[in-house]
Amino acid sequence: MMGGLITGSQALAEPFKVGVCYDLSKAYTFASPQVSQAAMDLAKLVNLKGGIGGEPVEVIVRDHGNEPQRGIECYSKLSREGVFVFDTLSTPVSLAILPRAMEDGRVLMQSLVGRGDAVDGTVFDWVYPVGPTYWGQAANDVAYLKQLHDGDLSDVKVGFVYFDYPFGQEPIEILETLSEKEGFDLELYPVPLPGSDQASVWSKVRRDKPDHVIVWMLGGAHVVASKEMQRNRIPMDKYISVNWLNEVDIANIGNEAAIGLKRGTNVVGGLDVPLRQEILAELYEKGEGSGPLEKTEDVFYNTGLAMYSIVFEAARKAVELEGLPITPESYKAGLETLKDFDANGLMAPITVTGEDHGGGGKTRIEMWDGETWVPQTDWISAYSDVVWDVVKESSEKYGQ
Amino acid sequence: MFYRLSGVHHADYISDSRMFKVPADRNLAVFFLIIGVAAPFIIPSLYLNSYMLPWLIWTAAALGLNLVTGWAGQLHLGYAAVMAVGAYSAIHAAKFGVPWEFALIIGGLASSVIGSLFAFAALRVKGLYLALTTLAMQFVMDWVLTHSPAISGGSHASLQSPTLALLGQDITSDAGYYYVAFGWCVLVTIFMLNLKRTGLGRALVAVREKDFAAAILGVNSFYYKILAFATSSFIAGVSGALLVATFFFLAAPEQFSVNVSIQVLAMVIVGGLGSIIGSYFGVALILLVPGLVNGLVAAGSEAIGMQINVETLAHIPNAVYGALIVVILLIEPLGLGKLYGNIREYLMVWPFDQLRK
Amino acid sequence: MMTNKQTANSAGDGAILECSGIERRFGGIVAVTGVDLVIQQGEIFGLVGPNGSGKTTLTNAITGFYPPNVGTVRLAGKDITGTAPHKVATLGVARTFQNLALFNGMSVLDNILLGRHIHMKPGVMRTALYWLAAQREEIENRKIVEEVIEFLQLESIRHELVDGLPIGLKKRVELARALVAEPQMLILDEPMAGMNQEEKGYMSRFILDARAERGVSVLLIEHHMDVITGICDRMLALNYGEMIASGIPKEVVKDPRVIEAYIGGSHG
Amino acid sequence: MDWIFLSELAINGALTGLLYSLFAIGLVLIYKASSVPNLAQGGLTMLGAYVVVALSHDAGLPLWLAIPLAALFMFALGFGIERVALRRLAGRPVVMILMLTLGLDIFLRGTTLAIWGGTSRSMELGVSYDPLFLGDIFISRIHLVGAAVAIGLFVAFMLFFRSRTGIKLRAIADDYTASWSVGISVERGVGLSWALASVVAVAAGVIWGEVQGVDQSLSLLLLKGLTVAVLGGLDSILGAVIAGIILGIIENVGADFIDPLVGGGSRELIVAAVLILTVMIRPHGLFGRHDIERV
Amino acid sequence: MQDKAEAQPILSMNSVEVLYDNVMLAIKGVSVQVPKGEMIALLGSNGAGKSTTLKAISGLLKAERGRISRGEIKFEGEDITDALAQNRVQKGICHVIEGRRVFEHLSPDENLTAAAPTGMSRSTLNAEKEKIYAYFPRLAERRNSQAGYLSGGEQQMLAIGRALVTQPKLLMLDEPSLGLAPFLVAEIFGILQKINKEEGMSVLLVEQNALAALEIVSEGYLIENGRVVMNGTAEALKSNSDIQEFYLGGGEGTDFHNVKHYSRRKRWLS
Ligand SMILES: Nc1ncnc2c1ncn2[C@@H]1O[C@H](COP(=O)(O)OP(=O)(O)OP(=O)(O)O)[C@@H](O)[C@H]1O
Ligand SMILES: Nc1ncnc2c1ncn2[C@@H]1O[C@H](COP(=O)(O)OP(=O)(O)OP(=O)(O)O)[C@@H](O)[C@H]1O
Ligand SMILES: CC(C)C[C@H](N)C(=O)O
Ligand SMILES: [Mg+2]
Ligand SMILES: [Mg+2]
Repeated sequence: MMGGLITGSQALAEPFKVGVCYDLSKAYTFASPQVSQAAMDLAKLVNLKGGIGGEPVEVIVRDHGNEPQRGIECYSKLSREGVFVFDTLSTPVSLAILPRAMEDGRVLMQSLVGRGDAVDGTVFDWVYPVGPTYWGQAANDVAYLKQLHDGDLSDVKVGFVYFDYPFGQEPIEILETLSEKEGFDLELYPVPLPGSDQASVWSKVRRDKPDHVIVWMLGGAHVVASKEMQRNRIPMDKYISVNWLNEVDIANIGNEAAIGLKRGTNVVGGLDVPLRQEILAELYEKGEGSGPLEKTEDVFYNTGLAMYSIVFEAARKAVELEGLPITPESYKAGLETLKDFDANGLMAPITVTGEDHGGGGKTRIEMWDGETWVPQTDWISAYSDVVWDVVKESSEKYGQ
Repeated sequence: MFYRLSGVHHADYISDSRMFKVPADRNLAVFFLIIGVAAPFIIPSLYLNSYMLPWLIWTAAALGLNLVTGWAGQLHLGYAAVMAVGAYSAIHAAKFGVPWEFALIIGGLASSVIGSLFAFAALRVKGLYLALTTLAMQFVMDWVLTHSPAISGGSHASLQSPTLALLGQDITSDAGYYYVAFGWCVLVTIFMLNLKRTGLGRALVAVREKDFAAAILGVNSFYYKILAFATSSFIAGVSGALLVATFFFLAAPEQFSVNVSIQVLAMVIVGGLGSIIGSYFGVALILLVPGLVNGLVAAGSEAIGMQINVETLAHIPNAVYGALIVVILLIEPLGLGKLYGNIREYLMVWPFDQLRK
Repeated sequence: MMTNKQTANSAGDGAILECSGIERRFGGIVAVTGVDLVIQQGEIFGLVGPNGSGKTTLTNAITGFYPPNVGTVRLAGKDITGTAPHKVATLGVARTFQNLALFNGMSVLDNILLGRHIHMKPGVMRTALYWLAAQREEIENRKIVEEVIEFLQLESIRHELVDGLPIGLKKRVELARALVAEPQMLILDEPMAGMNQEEKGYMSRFILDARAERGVSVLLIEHHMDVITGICDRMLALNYGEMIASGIPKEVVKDPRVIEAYIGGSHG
Repeated sequence: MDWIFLSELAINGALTGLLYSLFAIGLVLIYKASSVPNLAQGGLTMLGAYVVVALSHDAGLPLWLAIPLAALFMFALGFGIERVALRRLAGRPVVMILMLTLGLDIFLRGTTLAIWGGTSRSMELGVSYDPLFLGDIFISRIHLVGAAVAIGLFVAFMLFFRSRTGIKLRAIADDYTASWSVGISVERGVGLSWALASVVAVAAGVIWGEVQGVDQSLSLLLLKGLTVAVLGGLDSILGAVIAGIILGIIENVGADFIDPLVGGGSRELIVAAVLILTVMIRPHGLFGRHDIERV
Repeated sequence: MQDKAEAQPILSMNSVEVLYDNVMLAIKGVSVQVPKGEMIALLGSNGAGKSTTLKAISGLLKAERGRISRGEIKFEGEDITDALAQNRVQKGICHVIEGRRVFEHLSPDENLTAAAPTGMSRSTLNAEKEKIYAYFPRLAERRNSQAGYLSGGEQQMLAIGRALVTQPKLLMLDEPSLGLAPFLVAEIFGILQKINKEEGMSVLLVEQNALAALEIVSEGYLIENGRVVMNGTAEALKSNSDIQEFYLGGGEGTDFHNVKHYSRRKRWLS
């Protein structure tokens, strides 16, 4: 509390703060360091350029070890210090904070995590899962398959390999609905956590011969999967991953071995994204980066840039709309005026409205060609009617 | 000087079996009770709600586990699962329209029933074998939770808790939540204090130490083991339900996962098996230290202006936390409760400690 | 004080414990076989035999730890063969153990109070509502316990942990714990092992007084033959699980089979 | 019924199971030598793997050198752990030591990750991932290698426990004080068992590191390893091996039957059920020693 | 007595004080000398501190959170007050602890192997074992069964045998007769005497069975309340009237029916 009273001109400028309560020590460390590093870098960049409305921004990074309890602790502590925008990068923690954020009127960003039905802004007024939900992402994968098979999926067999807990189970409902609608066969292959033993799963996949496998796993489990696929001689190009697959995984699978592998994503992968280049030039070349350089060579870094571009852009809009200081309400308003925002070509353009807090849920499918990711589709958001049916059905139950 | 034994005589058996035989202990207990009641007026709501409240509820829960592990001597690694049973049953009951008073009891009873199943394992196996069996049961519960949307609340596996209401009063304020937690913790504590001086407590310890010797005294170890599990599970169930109703506001499987089971056991052991005051300390340590160390390390690295990699920064508190558990056990294997006891004993003779044998 | 003669008379009241044809095996080992034994009300009955001859096994068969494979056990005329130990206790049998079975983590007082377990009704509700439901019972039982504490001269160590006590005192505490249960039948498995002459004397005194004042019957296992001959009314000798002699102690110890199997030639 | 497929599941299950045994042997070693449950084996395994990667990948040593060096380091660490931590708790109730090793596990994990970070790394043993055919059955080479290592360790430790040192370790597990009284150095014995278990951790870390990558999920092997060890009987090396095989087969084949019935992954359920049932029927696992209790 | 004092005693313990848990003073300045090749007995009532004395000599106190807070212990002239237990065994002190704690899950044969010093060759070990089996033929019969299931007497023999494998120069036994049948007591004492004679091994014996003990030892100490209160040759002790009353009893002559209800004060208690 005393720490807030810094001397000089800064004392006047109460910075716009974002609470970055992440799992930096447990299961999600395959992604959280990159994302948080991106957040810190971006904040520095924004400050270099004069901040927002002339005031600096600050990201406060804390570890919650993926424990709801500690997540709440982080949230309460920071919100007392005046933070009203939070992100958790963890479904369990996001769920734990959600009731409080709703109650206290704090903005809970939850890109790529948390409950998918929170895109329904009419129910979850303080929750912003900007970016794709897992439901939308799965639907887009199906749309891609449909495009691949010239609009007819009736003879196609799709396997769904997933972590057998809520994160992996989530898309099942949508996939089942779409399998009925489009007439493809759906086979489910649950993988028990932590995914280090997948031998029987892939033996089964080999025997069932699906045309494609959609995979909802994280980190090292992709590598295990790829090895099992090699053993079973299942070609890599059948593999369509959820967005949580990165360059580290590719390296561990082997650049060559990974050729043909696909993933759905809401950000542009690769090193030559303009925003990243700018950060490299402004920060890393001057030794001002917030972490090791190699962490920026990772799609999750781009993911982080995308998430926080949105966070800061909304703040900018808020200042435009209602001036300083930014309040939770003005920030909310700022968020809801985002329109076709793509952070300078970094990600799928998003448009957030009072009803749709998801921003449209666009993703695209990319393929690894041995060196880089090659887009296979445009930014799409398919079957949005089906997805919204599920969303509405689920969000209606909230608050009862 | 504050603790005095001389001059304290118990002239009759009632006074000799008081909860706190040393007046200073009694005064201390009263003092903390008063602080507890006054807390909402003197403690900022942040601390009240994100530290005091979970601390009290977890203490109640830990005392329940202490009953089965500390008193009855059964290693239990599935305690969080039992808490989950209580939480989910109570919430479903409350959602169904059952008044919260009864919903909590339903939660407790449901936990009792499931918890007693754990006891059947305890009748056959001991020690680490039992620990692993209870762990397996925890896995079964986890599995059931993550695979039955009807119980766990849809595809997100999150179940919202209806607003807590007790005695016809909606409870929504921070102070309200706190008092509920405080009340429950005091109740459980009193129960445990009474346990120390009644036949039930003695019978449980007897079963723990030598079941054959207990048997020849007429103690049915079968019955008492089940009773221990049932009672502790009841406490677990209500604590789990209260945790959700006053703290999480929604129930999710991660709140009751294996890690949590291990954590509660750690609270009990670090606090001291069979020690009531120890459980208070143990919970405080296990629950609050990671966050504290986290903050300290963050503040420290900011203060010295060093740019430490966020990742390294996040892992250091874990290392410290692990080391702390190790160090405490090395200093006093009987846990923080014993450590406190040593200090108390020291004070009891201070400043006349030279006179000891 | 009762004299020897009176005891013998009171022994006529009828059998308190009757074992007939007891056999107990462990895997291939026959630990006890064909043992018949009758203990009269108020009698002190000695049981001797070399190590591993089945003395402890026999008491375990009686108290239900290792129910006999063959044979019956009757307590005051009632068949209790194979009854679980905790039920046997409620029927009025108390015992001590050869290797001590005290609860080390508890005070002497709590250990002895546990002996009153069968006379109390501990429960969860009673514990929760201590002041309403349990206090009176606790106090009442405490009084009985204090009598025995006084009887066995344990006042000064009442609140001490059992753990640090010397063996002799531990054995006394265990005896106290057995006595407070107010049993009809008391089984003592080597209560005087590791005691010197003086302490043996005290222990014998306590056993005799317990019989005199409380009317218990005693089954006493001992390797100290002077104690057996000194205080037992009758005795039985086992070898390899079988009875080799029984009767009045002074006569049994002269039995050549007992001397050969148990006492040894140079007994002095 | 597709017998070929079933056999493939069974064989691969058995091989995976042996990899769990590889881990479990570390637990059994310590339990057999000091009656102490070691919950830090997960942390040790993870550390072992990281050290190998640090030596080979970061420091550029060849694997054949990096692995023995890492084993040496871990061997010393095992002794160190006894020296610093376990010695003080010798003879205390099991729960306390249980907690101590758990704290140790948290500490080891925290330290390892603070040094090397959480990013998954690869082991690069160079074992090919082309399938190996046994008729129509596809077998994984690395699993075969791991299974061979497990069997090798099994044989080595079976012989070890018959040797004089091995007998001394078993004596220590029975009674610390009696061991001291005849001049057995309990400290050195317990230290040795930790040192050996730490070396086993390197073996497990290398093989599992190759199978799943080197990251913190290596420490999660603890739960499976404990299950295998308990199932086999905590102090039986043979038990650990057999239980590994049995569990591997049951979870692979069983899941194939039961998954469709329950509409979801049932492996954990099967494992839990097998464990509960076995222990209920045989309270000391399949081959564990029985307590000698004489009233 | 006098010539013995001139020869250096194999063990000499001077004014040793032992604290348990840093508070409980169990022995208060005990001094004991064991002359080389002699058998010495320590007598005393329950809790007097006999076992503590032995543990102080063998270094087993630490297992029970006890420590020597004063005094010194010399073995063959060398100060061993702070030596580790295993080093003392190497030097030649072996302690057969109270309660026949054999390694239950090992066979008798493995029990003997476990006690073998690290450097002992296989053939020496086998020879030692055969010697022990010759002393205790019963053990030989059961050499491969589980030690935990041996009878009490057999376990006691095993415990002594196990100590002999360490080839001690000083053997200390803590109540070897506890719970043993009379003829076994005689047998074990006979063997002890034989070993003492044949191998010249010094023996320090703690016994409650004073009658039997004083028959075979040359000298005895009486410990009460943590202090040595009497010391003398076996004959001298046997003829002391207090010892007769409190330790020897009249054999079968004691009339337990006439034991008094109050305790007579022992004269040597301060
Ligand atoms: N639980 C058991 N399992 C296997 N064998 C047993 C068991 N209990 C006793 N025995 C065996 O039964 C026989 C009789 O033993 P018991 O303990 O009854 O002898 P005892 O007469 O009491 O001897 P002691 O005087 O040494 O106490 C012995 O051979 C013993 O090894
Ligand atoms: N581990 C311990 N902790 C605390 N006090 C102890 C411990 N061991 C022994 N004592 C105490 O030290 C004193 C001496 O005990 P010790 O065992 O040496 O007696 P002893 O002469 O061998 O008696 P006994 O005939 O019962 O074996 C006793 O008062 C006992 O209570
Ligand atoms: C960081 C991510 C892997 C988060 C994950 N999708 C979750 O459900 O929490
Ligand atoms: Mg016996
Ligand atoms: Mg002793």
